[in-house]
Amino acid sequence: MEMIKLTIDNKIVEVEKGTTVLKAARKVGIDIPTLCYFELGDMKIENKPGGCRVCVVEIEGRKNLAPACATEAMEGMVVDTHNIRVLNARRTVVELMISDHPYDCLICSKSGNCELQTMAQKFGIREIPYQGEKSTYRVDTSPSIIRDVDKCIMCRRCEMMCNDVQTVGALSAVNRGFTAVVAPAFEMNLEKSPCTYCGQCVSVCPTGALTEVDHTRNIISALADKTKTVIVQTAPAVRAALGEEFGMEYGTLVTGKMAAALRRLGFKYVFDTDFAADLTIMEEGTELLGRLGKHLAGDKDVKLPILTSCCPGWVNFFEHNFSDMLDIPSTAKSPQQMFGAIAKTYFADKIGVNRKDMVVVSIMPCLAKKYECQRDEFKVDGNPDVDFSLSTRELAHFIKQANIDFLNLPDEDFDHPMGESTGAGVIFGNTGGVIEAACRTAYEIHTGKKLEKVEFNQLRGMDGIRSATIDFNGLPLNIGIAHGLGNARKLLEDVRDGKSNFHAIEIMACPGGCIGGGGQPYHHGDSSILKKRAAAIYQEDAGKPIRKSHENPDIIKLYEEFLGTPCGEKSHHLLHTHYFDKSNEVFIQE
Amino acid sequence: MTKVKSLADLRKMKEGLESKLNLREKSNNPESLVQIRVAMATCGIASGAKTVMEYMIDELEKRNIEAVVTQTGCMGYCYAEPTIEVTLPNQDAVVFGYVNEKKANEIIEKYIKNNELVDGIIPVNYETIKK
Amino acid sequence: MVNLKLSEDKINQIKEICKSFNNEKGELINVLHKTQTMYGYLPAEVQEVIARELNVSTAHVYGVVTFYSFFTMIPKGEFPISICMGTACYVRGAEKVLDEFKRELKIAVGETSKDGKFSLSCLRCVGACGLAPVVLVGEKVYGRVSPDGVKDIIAEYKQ
Amino acid sequence: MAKFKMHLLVCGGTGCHASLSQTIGDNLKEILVEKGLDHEVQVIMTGCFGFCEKGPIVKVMPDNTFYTEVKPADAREIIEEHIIKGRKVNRLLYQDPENKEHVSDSKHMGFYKKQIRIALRNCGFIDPENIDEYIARDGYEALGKVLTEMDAQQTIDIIKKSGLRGRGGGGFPTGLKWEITSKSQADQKYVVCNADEGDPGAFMDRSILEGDPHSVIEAMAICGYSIGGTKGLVYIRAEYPLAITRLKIAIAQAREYGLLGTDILGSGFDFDIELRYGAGAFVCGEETALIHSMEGMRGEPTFKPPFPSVSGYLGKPTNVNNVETFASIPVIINKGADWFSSIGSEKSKGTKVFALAGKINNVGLIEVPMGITLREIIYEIGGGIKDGKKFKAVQTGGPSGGCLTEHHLDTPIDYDNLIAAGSMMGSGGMIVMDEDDCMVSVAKFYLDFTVEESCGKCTPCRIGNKRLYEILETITQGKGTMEDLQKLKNLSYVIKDASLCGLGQTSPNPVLSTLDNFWDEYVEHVTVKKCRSSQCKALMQYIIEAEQCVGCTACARNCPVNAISGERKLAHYINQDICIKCGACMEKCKFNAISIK
Repeated sequence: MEMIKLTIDNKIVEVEKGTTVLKAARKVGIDIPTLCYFELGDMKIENKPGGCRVCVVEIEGRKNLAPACATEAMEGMVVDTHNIRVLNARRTVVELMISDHPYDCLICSKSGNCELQTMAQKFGIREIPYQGEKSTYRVDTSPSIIRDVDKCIMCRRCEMMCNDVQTVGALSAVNRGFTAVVAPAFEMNLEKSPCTYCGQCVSVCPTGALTEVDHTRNIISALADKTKTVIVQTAPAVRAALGEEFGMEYGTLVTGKMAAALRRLGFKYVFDTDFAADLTIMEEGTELLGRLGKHLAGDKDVKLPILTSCCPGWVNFFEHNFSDMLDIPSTAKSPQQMFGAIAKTYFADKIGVNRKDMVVVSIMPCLAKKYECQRDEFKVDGNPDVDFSLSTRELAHFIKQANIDFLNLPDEDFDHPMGESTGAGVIFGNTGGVIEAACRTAYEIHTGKKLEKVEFNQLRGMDGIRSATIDFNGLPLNIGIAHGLGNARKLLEDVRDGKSNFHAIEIMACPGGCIGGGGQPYHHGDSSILKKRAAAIYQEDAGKPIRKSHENPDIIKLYEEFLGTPCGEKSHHLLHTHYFDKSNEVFIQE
Repeated sequence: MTKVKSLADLRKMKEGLESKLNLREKSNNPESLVQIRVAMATCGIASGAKTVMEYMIDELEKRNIEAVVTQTGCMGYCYAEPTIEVTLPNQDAVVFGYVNEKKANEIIEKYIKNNELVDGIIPVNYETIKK
Repeated sequence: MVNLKLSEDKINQIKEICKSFNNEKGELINVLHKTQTMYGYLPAEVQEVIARELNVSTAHVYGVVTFYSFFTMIPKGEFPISICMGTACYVRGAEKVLDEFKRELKIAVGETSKDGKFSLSCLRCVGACGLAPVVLVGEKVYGRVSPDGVKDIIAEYKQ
Repeated sequence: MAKFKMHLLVCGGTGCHASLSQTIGDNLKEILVEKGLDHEVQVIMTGCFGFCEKGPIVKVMPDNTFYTEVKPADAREIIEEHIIKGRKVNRLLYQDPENKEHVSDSKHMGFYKKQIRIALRNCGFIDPENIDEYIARDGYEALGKVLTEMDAQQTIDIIKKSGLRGRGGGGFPTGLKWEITSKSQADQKYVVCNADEGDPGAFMDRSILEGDPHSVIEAMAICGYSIGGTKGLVYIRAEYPLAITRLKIAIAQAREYGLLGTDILGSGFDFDIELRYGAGAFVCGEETALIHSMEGMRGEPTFKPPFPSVSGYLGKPTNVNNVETFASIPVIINKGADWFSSIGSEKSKGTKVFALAGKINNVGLIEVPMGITLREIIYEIGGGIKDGKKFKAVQTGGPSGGCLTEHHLDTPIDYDNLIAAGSMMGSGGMIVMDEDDCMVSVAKFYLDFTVEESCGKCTPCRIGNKRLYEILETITQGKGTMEDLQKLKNLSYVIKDASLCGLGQTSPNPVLSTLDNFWDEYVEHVTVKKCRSSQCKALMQYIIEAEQCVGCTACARNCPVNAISGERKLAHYINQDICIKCGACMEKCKFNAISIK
């Protein structure tokens, strides 16, 4: 690789040709503030429209200031990152942004995590010299996401995520000049757009323009209602990230403290979605083997590959974009919904509570789950299986609100019976985890042999699209994995074109899987955080005494006492679902 | 329409087309050319000015003389119609009266080609013509 | 297909337009031009169809439509009136002419009169600076328009 | 073929077209048929003559008579008097504004005297819809020469040596641009002609495309050969229907003759041209924005480098030049680099086309050698300021440029001098302003344009220009302070320094140059709340002169807001706090007692 030398703030820096000035500066510890720039290096995600102009620097011999994020470092370049000219421009740019931004920091849900706020603090901005017209847009509330576009600074990160990474195409820059803003077509409600609620726009938004719908208050009311039995389930990825909100090291597992905190918040039963994940494996694994067997036997009506269906963002995506292939995904419900269905039947019976008096809350790393639990097919007589879904971030706020000293909580266990889980359930939180968990079970059931090594390392990693062939005792099983909907689209288009030879594909809407979900603590573009969370998940798996779903004793008991056999009649009724053609669901303005 | 196949073709084509624009080309720079004005008011036309003009245009071209032939109004010498005014480069204009094709031929051959004066010059006050 | 409030005929016409540009994404602007020439404006339904045909998101089409001032989602009046706001026209009093039109028609720029007869818009230089200030009604050009002349121009089309 | 003895050239440029020149042409033809002269006299619709102020123009060849402000009804008189009887129609001749004499030959008009027509060489001379006429004027000779006698580098060298610089505004050396593109390696390269002329008040590109479309086509093919590209795209404003039609005809004719297509002139070189339409976005004049627009996207610029010469349309090396630049190319090839560089100033060679407009007698399109002074343009070509008013400023470069004043009248005009004077060449709009123009309002006018046309991608341009506009608005409302003037300056500098593209980087120029040159006027607006040109309505005061007022009460009765008080038969008084400055009182006063202060 060709190396070049340049001078930044009198320091000589040697970098590879093609490196930007920003990265060259960071290499020698010179911090250049950025706002629109966004990078998730390991996912090959980069946003550098060069639009905010906060990162401008002076380059000798150039007439104008140059954006460090988009300027390639050149041999012999002399860069000054903080002289008066640069600082004045930077400050003025931030002042201008704030001049078209509401001053409601005190009550903004992004307060403390807002990058514009940080910038204003950093520059010590105490007054705005340029006053004038402010943008006013109506606030758009969807089941999962709130758009408060007055706070949009046109960094275009959400647009990049929605289009380039996720290929959802719900958002685009619209209008121009002062009125330019990012919005769905016809500035209609997100709910009417092809939005999948994956929440990646929210997780990259530097300000409070895109945030989640907060359900904390509904839960407080439920908890205060003496007639209600409020139970909670927590998804695998939550435990690997919640600690971040309390200043803990990235990748710290807080499973025990989380259970303790939930109990102190007043939840009657603290359960684990991992239990439902194990249940999912039982159903989905059985379905896989069934379809595989029929397919191999030459039944042309049975299609392969089978697609995982536990990610609601992904379900929304294929309902919108691949409505011609609705028979391909597994019919198994997601763990959240399986949990709800079992909680409000099996468990409710067990403790003698009417389903109407039971409130099921889920803690999810995800925003699409908020929408999923409100879908009509997951309700019985209007009563949803899962009543409310909170994001990891909302839970952290809730804990802080309740004055719970999270750091000093003791570790506690989940309740039984729906708190028992295996390592297979935990790894659902990582990309590749669901399919790995399925392989652990399917292998043993299909071959009748015991797995010597439960880790399938060939299924792990952060590449957007991965594939592996697993030897099922002579049967080579081709497995595909995609995370990020853009990658999913590529795999699915191959399937549609008949170019795919996969037997099973795991898809997660969010880059990294659930650990990078739209409801997780903000990572501000630091992809090392995602890696640490992933490592924590695998660490929890490794530490579990039982690591295969079909060995979970409470799952075995559930089938014995209640469900019968996987994919049996009762399962079919409670644990499986069907999909809708949403390609028709396009809103036309009057 | 046939395609132009080479630069040589293009140039040949151009030669053929040039004449169509000659009229405009020349009149853009009349000072350097022979200028001939034919009086074409009612009296002139009645006495055959039009024929003379056509003759001049055709003959000058045949004889490869770069000239601009224009028409003008009555020059005031109605008694001597058809009249033409010839201006050679850098010379004063000369007006000839009673011009017919024969006379025109003489004017071209003698005056225009060799700057020899011929019969029939009308002594004039040029101011009146210039207007 | 989408449930559109468009006749089958219209949808087919739009499809034909897209097809004439090989359903190429890159031809979006040409497609929009041609469609707008046909319908006079680009309502949401039409944009939906175009998005589908060119295989781009509707948000993208809308983003493009709202970027270019030539495209409109509001039907123009029977006689669209445009006032040139080029510099030459401006210094020769185009603003006053515009004000007079606003007053006479009781509409703002970008609006269409209630009877659907007139709509008012501003144009960038039409290049007839010699005639400044310039007003266009449809394709007809009125040069050296004074505020006093505004009534007469409107009257021409009032019947 | 009929041999015509006379040609009637009728201007078909947009300005004249708007004044019914087509009807004039039709009438002329009809009457010629009626008189049986249609085989002797030919009527030709041409491109713009440039003298738009006096349009429509009809030129009679060969006697070089230049008729101005012709109306369709004048056709009969022109034919019956001039063509048949040989008497010029005096009333249609141009009248010299000074000695009031009728001038029939355009060469003797001040408007044309100082002009050198290179880019406009064929405009108003040939029929733009007839390729034969273009060929007769050495058309496609340059392409032929290049294809058969020269290699790419030799061609580039001629352009480099000629010193031709981009006529679209920036003034980047054209030959160098070609060279960079030619050196970029790729399987396909593109030649793009930027015809998205968007400066309000500039229309030179349109006139060239309307008057001489083949010159652009020929030049694009030459460029393609030089850079190694076989595809050309013209990005043209949809608002230019006439130019689009003519260009389409020209492309079809060139294809028919094999001057576009495969194996052009037997050289083995292929080249063809497609049209792409702009849709009303000024920023698309910026080359990266233009390219995105051609790709069917929002016309937002991207940061350079990479330059289009390296990565442009569809990611391929793309050479973007504007219309006027291209139109100059064939002549340079034919007449040589030395000939071209002998015209103009030291660093700016050749000629520049300007659209002269505003408060000037001769509005029109002019082509002058670089290095000519403003004085020559305004007073000799432009015939001075309209209505004998006092010259105040001339704005060049449109929304990216600035205002030049009396002090600059004798500055030779070229790229570098204009930038040094705080303006820029831009595409060539030149708007003359007189004492009645308020410079704060002029700056506001341009900022209004920029705010309207900003793409919104970068903060300084999106919000900064809006704030600049608002401050200017405050000042013209009479609510400005000295501090506002300081804010204007700081904000302008930051917008210039930190904006993403050329549009933003130059958008504060109208503010900065008026602040520099008309500081007093700004100060007057904010301190004594006075607009010396009486343009700022809020700063105007209607005053009743007590001596003249007879107390008829007409004003008070007509005031819509009851701002006027006074006893009958006694002098009246206007309460300035209530007055909305509608002017109704002044209109009604029969005694001229009311004036604007």
